[in-house]
Amino acid sequence: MDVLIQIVASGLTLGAMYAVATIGLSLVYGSLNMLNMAHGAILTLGGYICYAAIVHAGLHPALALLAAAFVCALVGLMIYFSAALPLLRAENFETNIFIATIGIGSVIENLMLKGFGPYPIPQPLAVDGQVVIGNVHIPLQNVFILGVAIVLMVGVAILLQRTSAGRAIRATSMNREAAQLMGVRVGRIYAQVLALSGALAAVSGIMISSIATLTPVMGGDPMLKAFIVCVVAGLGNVYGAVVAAIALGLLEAATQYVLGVRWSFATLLLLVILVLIWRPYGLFGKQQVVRL
Amino acid sequence: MTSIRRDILIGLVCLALAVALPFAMPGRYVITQSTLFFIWAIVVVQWNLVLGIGGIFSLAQMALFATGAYATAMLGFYWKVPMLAAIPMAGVITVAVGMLIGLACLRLRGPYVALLTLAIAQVMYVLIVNDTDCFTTTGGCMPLFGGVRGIGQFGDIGLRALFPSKWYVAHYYVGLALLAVAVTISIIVIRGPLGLAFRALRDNPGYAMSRGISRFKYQLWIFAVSAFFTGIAGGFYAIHFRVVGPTVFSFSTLLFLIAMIVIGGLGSIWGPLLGAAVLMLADEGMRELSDYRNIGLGLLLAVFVIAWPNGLNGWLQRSRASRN
Amino acid sequence: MKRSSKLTTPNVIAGSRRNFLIKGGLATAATLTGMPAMLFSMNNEARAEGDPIPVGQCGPTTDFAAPDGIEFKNGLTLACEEINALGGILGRPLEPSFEDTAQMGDATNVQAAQRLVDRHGVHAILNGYNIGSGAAIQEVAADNGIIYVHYDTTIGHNNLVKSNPDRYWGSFQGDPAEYWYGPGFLKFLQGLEENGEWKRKNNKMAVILSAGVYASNIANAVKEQAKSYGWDISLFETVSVPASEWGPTLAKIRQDPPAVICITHFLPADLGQFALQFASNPTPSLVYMQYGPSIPAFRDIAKQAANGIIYATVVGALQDEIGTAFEKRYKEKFGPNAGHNSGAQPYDGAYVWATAAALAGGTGEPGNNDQNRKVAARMSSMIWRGVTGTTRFMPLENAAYTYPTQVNDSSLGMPHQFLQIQDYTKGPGLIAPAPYGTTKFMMPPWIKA
Amino acid sequence: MAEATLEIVDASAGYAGRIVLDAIKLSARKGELTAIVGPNGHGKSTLLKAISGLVPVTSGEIYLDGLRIDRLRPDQIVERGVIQVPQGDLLFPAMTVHENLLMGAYANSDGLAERLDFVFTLLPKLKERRNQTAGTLSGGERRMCGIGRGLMAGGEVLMLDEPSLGLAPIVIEQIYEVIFNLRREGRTILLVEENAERIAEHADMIHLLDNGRIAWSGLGAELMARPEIVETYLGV
Repeated sequence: MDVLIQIVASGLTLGAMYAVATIGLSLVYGSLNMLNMAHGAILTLGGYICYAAIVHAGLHPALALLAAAFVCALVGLMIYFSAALPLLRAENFETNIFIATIGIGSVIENLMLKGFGPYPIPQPLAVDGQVVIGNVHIPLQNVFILGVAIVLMVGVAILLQRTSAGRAIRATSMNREAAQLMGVRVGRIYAQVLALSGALAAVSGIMISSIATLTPVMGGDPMLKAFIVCVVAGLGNVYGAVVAAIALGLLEAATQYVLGVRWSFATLLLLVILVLIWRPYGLFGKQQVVRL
Repeated sequence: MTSIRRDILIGLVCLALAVALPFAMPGRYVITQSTLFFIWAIVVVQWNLVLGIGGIFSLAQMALFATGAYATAMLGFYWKVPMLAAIPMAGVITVAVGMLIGLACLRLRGPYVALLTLAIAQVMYVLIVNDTDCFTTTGGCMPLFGGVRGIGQFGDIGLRALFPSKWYVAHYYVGLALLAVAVTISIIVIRGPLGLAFRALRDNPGYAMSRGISRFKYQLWIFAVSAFFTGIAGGFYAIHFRVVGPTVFSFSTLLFLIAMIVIGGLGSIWGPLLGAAVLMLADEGMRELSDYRNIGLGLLLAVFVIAWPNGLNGWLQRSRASRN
Repeated sequence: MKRSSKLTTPNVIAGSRRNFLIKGGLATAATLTGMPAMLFSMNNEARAEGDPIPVGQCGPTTDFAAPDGIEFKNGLTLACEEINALGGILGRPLEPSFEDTAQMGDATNVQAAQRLVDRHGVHAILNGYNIGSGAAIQEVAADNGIIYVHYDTTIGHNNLVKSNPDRYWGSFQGDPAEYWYGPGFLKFLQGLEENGEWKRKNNKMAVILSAGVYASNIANAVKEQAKSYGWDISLFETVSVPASEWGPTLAKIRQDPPAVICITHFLPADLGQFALQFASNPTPSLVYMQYGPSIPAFRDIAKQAANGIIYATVVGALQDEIGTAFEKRYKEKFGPNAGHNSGAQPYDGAYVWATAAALAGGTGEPGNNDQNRKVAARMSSMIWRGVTGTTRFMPLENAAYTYPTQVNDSSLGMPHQFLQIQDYTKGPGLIAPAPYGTTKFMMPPWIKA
Repeated sequence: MAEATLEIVDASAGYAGRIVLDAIKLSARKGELTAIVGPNGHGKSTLLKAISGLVPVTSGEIYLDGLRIDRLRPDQIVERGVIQVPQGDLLFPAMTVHENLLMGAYANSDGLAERLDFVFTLLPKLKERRNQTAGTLSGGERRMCGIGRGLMAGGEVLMLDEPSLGLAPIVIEQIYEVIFNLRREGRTILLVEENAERIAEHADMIHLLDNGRIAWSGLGAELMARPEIVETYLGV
């Protein structure tokens, strides 16, 4: 029983970490058909900004979180104006933006290496304490992350479903030209989406670093997992992504216990391959890449 | 001048320059780096066939390269196959793997292909790296695929023994010859019926289908053709470095190579070669920046793509067209 | 040579060399009473003003091992500055160049090393570690007839050199192979039991490793010899990197609590998380971790959970006169958080090589096998007491002896140090082996007597 | 005759170096139904896209109530009340009918409730289907939804791009009934249609577009009286 509780707890923690990393990525893909390879670096940057704001600037953790979200939103905007906007006018947007964001991600990552050094740093924004279920001790931090993932998901869902701006984002993702004919200023929507995904990345970076600690390269793994989640869910499907993230987290924890840790990642990847071959547009995807 | 004649002319000029290089600049560093350039150029020229001509966003090319390298090394290590036989055998094995990957990708489009092929490459990597059980214990614990340490001591093509102090020059010419063949194949594919079929499929899929041009058949063909030389290049890489490790799957190498194609110009004949040359020179030049090297490289990558979204080749063609 | 890093005069040496002798201060006294005095006297009043000698280092200055890679670079930089202040090698100053090996695959390592030779014509490559087979850069050294000193800490080196000593004469492993961590650890446990400092509750030992030559070789060495020390391996689990969520692994441990948990995975951030997650519901087990706890960041992350954790290193700066003086100089130059233990590796390696080269009458450029063979011969015959203890190379294997597992005389082998974090706000205590130990073993707070 | 609402003066437009429209001159007058007819591929849709700002106007001008609009962004043009119902059914397939209609009012949400009522009265089918995903509607329903969405914008000028394309005859009749009703209510409508016969008698003005040029203009009723033109250009 304890083992089961432990696996579920670990699975939910992993799933929550993947989910927070995925939301921003999925949103950007959904609305711009853009695989943002700088997502991992932005996420890490968010973690570092939060750390610096608390430790060096002495800000309250809540303010630090806002500061990180703000800075990363700016980075998102910068990516829009410097890369996405010029590339949207040319052919081969999908491949070009893929390469361009790889370059941008590498710049951000190496600037962090210069600025914050290579040593792992603990994330000061963390919740102390634990809850005990059976004989299993679950750090409150993990529960906190799961909560944040759910809040973010619900927040993004409300934004997308219930607000006019959110509808415009969805409309743009479904049909750019038709959205323009409704009077949607597509450029502004793209800028908003990239800014929003930057802010989401910052929050997820803070959450992930509170468990995995801050290093300049820490974003790579969550980004890879986020891609996997996106594929399983269907690219650009935000709800599907959260559900898939948590399911994959649970699967990973179970594989780690049953088969051994070293097989867990390979199992995830094999699952992705099977899903893609069996359901080419993801478990929750439709024939066309239709989001939400 | 017809385009095919122009291609032959450019090819011969480049070849002549490359043949002369070891005489003009005999420094070892230039030679060994050029050999590496040949190896990567073979890969990008073949990758370009899938990516640029086939329009399939496949990231499996490095996995195919690794397949060739591992097959060569393992044939030599476990079965003592002479390297001159092992490398072509590795090419054939790579073709088989390439066609399997092609089959898996058939129903997918765009970024899903990218993610599927990446997942396949990652599975291969993870399975090799996480294998810590000893398969044999000759020369220490050795997992089946060599684990993290990789496979070494599997043999040589004999050029080191033949030219003890100048073996690297010999390898240079081997690499050059392989590249020349690979480029010839790529010209034949692009200008020939396979290229035509893909152009038809891209420009007017309905019409192409009605004329009996089946995506299925051509997609498999292009995977097979590009896999063969990529596998051979992998084998040569193994020989050249004497060791094959899981770093051939490294994501950064993969990104570096795909950047070559995109920067050079997707789908063109000379673009990927040009891109490979530009990026390898940039990579070399950025070493002068030491700590700022990766920042410089990243900036360069982004700036190139944003400034010339059709690749250097597209840009050159356009500027020539506007002059005429 | 724009790429070679600019060396500054180290602050231990003010102005001329004469000043250095007279008012060198505390650090200088330590430096000059030790082996560096020998190099200094051989240089015989020469000033390091001749043609520079290019030396190189390829190490992971970016990517996941960057914390160590940057310290390796610092270590060699400091060594070169000091050696140059002592007159270089017979009057020729050292000029280091660095190449990044990032993720340290064999191919990358070989290319980086080859580039050092081809571009900079280095006479020696003085590395920290590069994860990989640990048996690839030796080929470059052999092909080019130069000296290669590294701290890869792998049995692969010993096997390679043994297989063809006539080819690999120039390659030296400055520390003992990782293999010795295995028997050394078991011997350490035996010592604790014999001294009555700790008693096993059962015979079970859990071994947790990660993919990689280093971690898996150590784990396999422990597994191989465990029986003869009366241990049963109850869990042998390979984790994949990064490992931030330890729940499933801890569940297995808690289901069947072992007396000892031996973790040979070594990334400090992951180990910090293990400590935290273990501490929330500990089993009465002694916890040993490989390497990671030596990085200060480990203590920052694990906080109280770090107290009681044991780790070991076969190569680390000692907490003695020479070691602490080095630590002081190092931190003055590179900041209070700099990891002098990693920097100590190429630092000692550089001194061993430079001294041997001076004894041999100078270094050789690539291709000058004759001169470099002389240097190698001197290195093989030297017993060098540096900041990490004694460096003495095993004949035909060109790797350092380890004390006490391999030799029982502390002056003839590099100490296999066992350290324990007893108060996470301070540095660790060296608890074994004698005579280097500075603190006594403390029962971890989670084990009730 | 009422004053011109939308006026196109010698406008040329096209995509990257290829001119599709060549010096087009026409106007749509307030409260009238202006039709543009002509064979497929001769620039009818491009004309509407150029008016909406989706295709750049390379020379010439476009005016709305005397104010120049051809240099504006698509969203600014919509804001000024020039609304296009695009060809086919460029609905937002994963949104409900209701959400699609709300998107129609994105640029101008004043009096949303009344407009929604108006659309539901005009197109009662949409009310039934309001919570259904647009992607699951039938062809005719989708077209209705597209028109309803255009009406939600409450614009000055409604431009419809081949609203009958690909529909069954009976559905086409329903659609045109709606459009002609709108005309009777006094809306300004610019309609693109391939089949001239279908609309000739209802249109106030007809322009025949051939190869990117206006080949003939006249009153709606006139066209059918000129069989030689119908034969030459429309191949009926």
